[in-house]
Amino acid sequence: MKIHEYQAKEILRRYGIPVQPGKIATTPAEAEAIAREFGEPVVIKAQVYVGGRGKAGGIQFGDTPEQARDAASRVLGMDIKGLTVEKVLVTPKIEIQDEYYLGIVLDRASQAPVVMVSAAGGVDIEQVAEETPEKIVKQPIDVRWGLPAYQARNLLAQAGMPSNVVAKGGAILSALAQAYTGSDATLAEINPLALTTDGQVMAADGKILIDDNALPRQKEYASWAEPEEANPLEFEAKAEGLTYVKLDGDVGIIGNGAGLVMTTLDMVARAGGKPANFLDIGGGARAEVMKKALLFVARDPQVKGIFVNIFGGITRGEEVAKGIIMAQQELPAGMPIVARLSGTGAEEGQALLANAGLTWGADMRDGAQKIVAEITAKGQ
Amino acid sequence: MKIHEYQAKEILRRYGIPVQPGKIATTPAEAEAIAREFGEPVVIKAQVYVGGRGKAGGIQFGDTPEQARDAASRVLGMDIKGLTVEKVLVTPKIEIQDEYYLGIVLDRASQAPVVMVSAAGGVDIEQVAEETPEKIVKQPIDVRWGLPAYQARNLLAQAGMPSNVVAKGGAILSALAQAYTGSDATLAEINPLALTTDGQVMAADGKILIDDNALPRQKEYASWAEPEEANPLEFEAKAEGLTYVKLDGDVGIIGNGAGLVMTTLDMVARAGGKPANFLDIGGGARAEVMKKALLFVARDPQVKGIFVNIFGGITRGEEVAKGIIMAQQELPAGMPIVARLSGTGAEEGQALLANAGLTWGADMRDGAQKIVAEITAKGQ
Amino acid sequence: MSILFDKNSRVIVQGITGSEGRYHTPRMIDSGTRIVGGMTPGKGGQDFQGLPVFDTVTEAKAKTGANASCIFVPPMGAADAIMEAAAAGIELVVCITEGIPVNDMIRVAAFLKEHPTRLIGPNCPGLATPGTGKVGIMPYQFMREGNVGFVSRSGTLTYEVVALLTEAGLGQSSCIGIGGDPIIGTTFIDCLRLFEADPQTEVVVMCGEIGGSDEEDAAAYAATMKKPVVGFISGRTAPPGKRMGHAGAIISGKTGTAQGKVEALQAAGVPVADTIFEIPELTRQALAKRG
Amino acid sequence: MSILFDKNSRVIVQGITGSEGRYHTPRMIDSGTRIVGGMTPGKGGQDFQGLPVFDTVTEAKAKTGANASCIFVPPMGAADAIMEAAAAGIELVVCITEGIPVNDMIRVAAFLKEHPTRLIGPNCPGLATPGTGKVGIMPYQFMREGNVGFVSRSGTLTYEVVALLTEAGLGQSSCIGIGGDPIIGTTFIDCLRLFEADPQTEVVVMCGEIGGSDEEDAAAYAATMKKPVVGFISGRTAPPGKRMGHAGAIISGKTGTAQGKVEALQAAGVPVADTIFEIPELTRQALAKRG
Repeated sequence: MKIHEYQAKEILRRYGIPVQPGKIATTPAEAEAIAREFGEPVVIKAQVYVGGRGKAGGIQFGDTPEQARDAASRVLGMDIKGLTVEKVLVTPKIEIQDEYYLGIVLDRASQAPVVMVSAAGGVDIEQVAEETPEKIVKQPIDVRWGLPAYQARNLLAQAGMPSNVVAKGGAILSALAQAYTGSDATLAEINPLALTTDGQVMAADGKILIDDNALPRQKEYASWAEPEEANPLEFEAKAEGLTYVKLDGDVGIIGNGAGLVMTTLDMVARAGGKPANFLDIGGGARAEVMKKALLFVARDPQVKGIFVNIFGGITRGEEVAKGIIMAQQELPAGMPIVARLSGTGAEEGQALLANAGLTWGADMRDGAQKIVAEITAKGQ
Repeated sequence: MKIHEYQAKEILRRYGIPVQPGKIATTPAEAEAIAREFGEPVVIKAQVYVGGRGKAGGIQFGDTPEQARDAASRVLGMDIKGLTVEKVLVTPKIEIQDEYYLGIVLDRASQAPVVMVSAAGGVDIEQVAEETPEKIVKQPIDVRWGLPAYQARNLLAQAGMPSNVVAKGGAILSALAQAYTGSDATLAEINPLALTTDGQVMAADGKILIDDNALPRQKEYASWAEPEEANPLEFEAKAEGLTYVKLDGDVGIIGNGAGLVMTTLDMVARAGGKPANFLDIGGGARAEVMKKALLFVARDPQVKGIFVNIFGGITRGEEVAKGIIMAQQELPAGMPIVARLSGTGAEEGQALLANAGLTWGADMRDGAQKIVAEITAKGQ
Repeated sequence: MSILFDKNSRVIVQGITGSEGRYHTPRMIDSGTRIVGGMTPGKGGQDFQGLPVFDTVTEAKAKTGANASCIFVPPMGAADAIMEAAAAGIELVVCITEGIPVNDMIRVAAFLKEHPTRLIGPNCPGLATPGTGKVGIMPYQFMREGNVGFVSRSGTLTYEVVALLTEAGLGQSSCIGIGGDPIIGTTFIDCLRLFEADPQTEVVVMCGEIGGSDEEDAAAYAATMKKPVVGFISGRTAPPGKRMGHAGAIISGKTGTAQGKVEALQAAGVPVADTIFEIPELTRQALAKRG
Repeated sequence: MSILFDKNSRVIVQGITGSEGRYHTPRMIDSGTRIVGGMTPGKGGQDFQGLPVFDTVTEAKAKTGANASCIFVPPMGAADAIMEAAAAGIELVVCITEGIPVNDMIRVAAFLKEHPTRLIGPNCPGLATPGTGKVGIMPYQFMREGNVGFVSRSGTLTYEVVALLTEAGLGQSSCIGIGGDPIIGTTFIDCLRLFEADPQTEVVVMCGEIGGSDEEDAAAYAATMKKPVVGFISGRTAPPGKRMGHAGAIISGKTGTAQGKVEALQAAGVPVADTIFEIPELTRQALAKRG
């Protein structure tokens, strides 16, 4: 789950990491009032679920409350990579002398969170990783011990940070590791970790991703979830227990099991079609779920037809067929649907579909070819 | 640091352990109001820093608010092992079907917290430990892993608890281990863990001791510290950075280092005296600290003379001597003081004492004999 | 012979009284698996369809001689269940549960470094040895005993491919679904090693997918194997996975794409099927070449 | 010879720029100890009286070849400092710091099971090898080189007894203050083993005190030693320690009393001094008996 910078900073603050105070504004007037309250020059930072906002102009400065209002009016409503900025973080400006990078991310290979630090922090960290990987120091965390402060200091020293930053940043990095585990993060980043001209070390920006699987026990953070403007369907699908990813094509795809759905996408592409989405109904889905999934996929205006590909194990073919027949009443008239059922309950399901006059595929390839053909025929 | 039952229960509650709601009353009227608020039969429990309050009558029941007031008026002001009851916990009464014991305590031998559980809980658990030790299951916690729920369940099963208690109590014991570490406890006990007649499992009483050394990072719990009525001097001494334990005799004892002070007690006892206290001024104490320590010891009305025994390492003899001379002005007239200084600065210190007409001992034994003799002489 | 699971396996079901456990336990028994008991804390002393239910794995093992476990415990308790089985000395643990928090699995992974238990999964369909039985939720009816070792990251795709193999007359020695989570107990390379050592297995079919680098690691090992391996990678048309911030980009670099995995397998001499429908033919060819 | 600390020891001071570090470092140097540098995070690159100061122990070790460390870091950072030294491969760590939270020390104790480092303390005066130097805060001027191994739980009591031994002409091979905290790195029994193996040591004086069961454990070992041991227990007139609830009573049972410790030592054939003043005479007798 994504959260905003201001929320990530709130988590960092709870773990004792120095962060500038900050407040959220949704109007220029609010931004002005907040700037007046701080009584010092502020930064106005767009709060959107996407990187690269600085380069897009989503970070602006205001030395006076009036300038803060103007800056906020420029940033609010701005479009950043397809997302409209609806709120900004107003926070006192700091004088940065140097920028460092601290990150912790789940690493499959080491089966542990891996700490990454670099003295070359800031917006170009990925370029650093690509061009001069030796400037990034990496180390997996031994979860039995966490990341003791000494180990954090060792990493910063190894990355060549100055003594002051090693000492203060070590405590910050160790706390970041606690925040990572404590908030069930899969990513926790401070970039930049700022050394200010007056010798303070603080998190000038923060990014945290929270493990969706852990949301049941991270109730407060779970309540921070917001629909992503660019992907309202994905957000809704998650709430319904479906895994949905929007793609660019016109063939809606529904299947059970991520591997099977991915293979179905491949098969549709091979048959000359362009998948409109990825939708996994999971295991053991009942008719109601299948109906919901179909209506869901059809809400994408690009979708011209839907391929349902189910291999029955726990999921039963007749349930799937019933769901399709139920959905059909509510789907746009003439929307082609091809279903392919295999495994448990396949025969019963196929019989139901045949009775309802619905098309079904002999196998995954046959089904893929049929849906592509029906869509093509309809388009001509 | 000791805390009260209601505070221990507040900690347990924070870690998700089921505990009855409860409120503190300092007057019978308050107890009545709380009982009325709960609207059900309540228990009135004396909150004192001492065990055995049940047998002393410090736990009483009130089925109606009026009865609760009467019960509170019986308990408030009661003397339990020398302590006056100043507040009571008012909490809804539960119907207990069975009582179990869960405890976690620091164990020097295993260098770890040790979990102890028994199906024979309740007030007589120490007797169980003595007479039927096999009824108590013990296991050190591997701090790298904490106490996972499965391990907690294994212990309860091993102790012969019924299935329902194994399941619910396992979660409670695992949470208790988290509370132990999270609150920097040296002891965390639930006794009894109650199985109610309606099948709930909950902490009916709780006891937690917090590590004094950890108080700087346990700021909230540190703020819960209260003077112990029976030992106001010990409480004050701690606040002043001195380690003071009140004893029964009349010879005040001051030394540097716990081992040396203990040996000094032994030496005074051997010389025929009875130590009035244990006071360790720690290492490197300055004149001011020594003065404070002397005035402190003299506040005990039983004290008839004071023996100061210092071996100078970091502590310097002349500082000690200066402190004694400073204190002398403010001590009760004629209070005998014998000082014995050895090690760093001993000669300078002895010279200062001699100038001030104060007695000093050649060694620890000589000093002990001198103070006992002076007190005896004065008493005759 | 087979890998991981054979006639000597005595299996308990953790979470036997939950809805998944209740549904799948009889199906495992039907497949021939020797289920010796179940475990659900708080239900000790009850029985489930004649099987004894215990409060702890330790007790279940002591009373039944179990050496394997199948876990259907809900996600928030599943990591604890795995550790319980490992601490009790269960040799093979198959965890079906989907949705375990990844930090729990990180703890489990570290815990298993100190315990000799082999974990399959989590978030997997389990494993099956046709002719002997299954541990998990694979539809057993599509399997036939034979000499093809099968390993896959996904569930339903496994069933598809196994059904194709069976239809083509290619029986299986063992079928393993290793699971799709970021942290899993047994990886492709582990399974390849086991199949390489298994006398019954003569060829291995390995179905990977985008993400991670397990397929690349397995490819490097496959190049050294005596037995042939046939590969398939799903997700060629999937969108690039959502990146986890800068750190995700830095840690994963350019690994994890379908293209990269296919190339790694081909470079190791592993033929890679374009669609699942070519898998039986490639398998037959590999067997033919072998002798 | 000596135990733990000798002419080859190269010592760094962790917390060298703090008030304790500043005070005691010159005194260690005066005693002959080879202090090769110091470490304080945030002060790397500075120097302290000509000694280089580093940000990390790893760097200090790499640059100075240190194999021992003396820790004066304040209580809340001291456990981290011990783990840092151990992780950097420092062989001997002497932690003087008093007031470390006990749960921190429990972590350290578990950490040290995975590292070969020897820890002395915490909350101890350190150790000294007369003629070579000291690591810690013992007043070195009262020591003389000799054949008595000395080990004690307490600080100032150590100085008293060592001074008595020296006055009586009984020099010391090494003097160790193991510290009075509930969790310590090196116990009496560890020191007895080291003294038993040290060619220079001919008799061991051991000063225990009430609480815990280290003295009882050491007594059992002393009974098996070739070298004689002389004992002393302080706290005979101390009040019984405040019990830690029921659990404290259950775990400690009847151990930890002065009486129990004296009896355990005597049962092991260890003469126990009534007061510290008898220690030199008992030591002399033990040496005489020995040969």
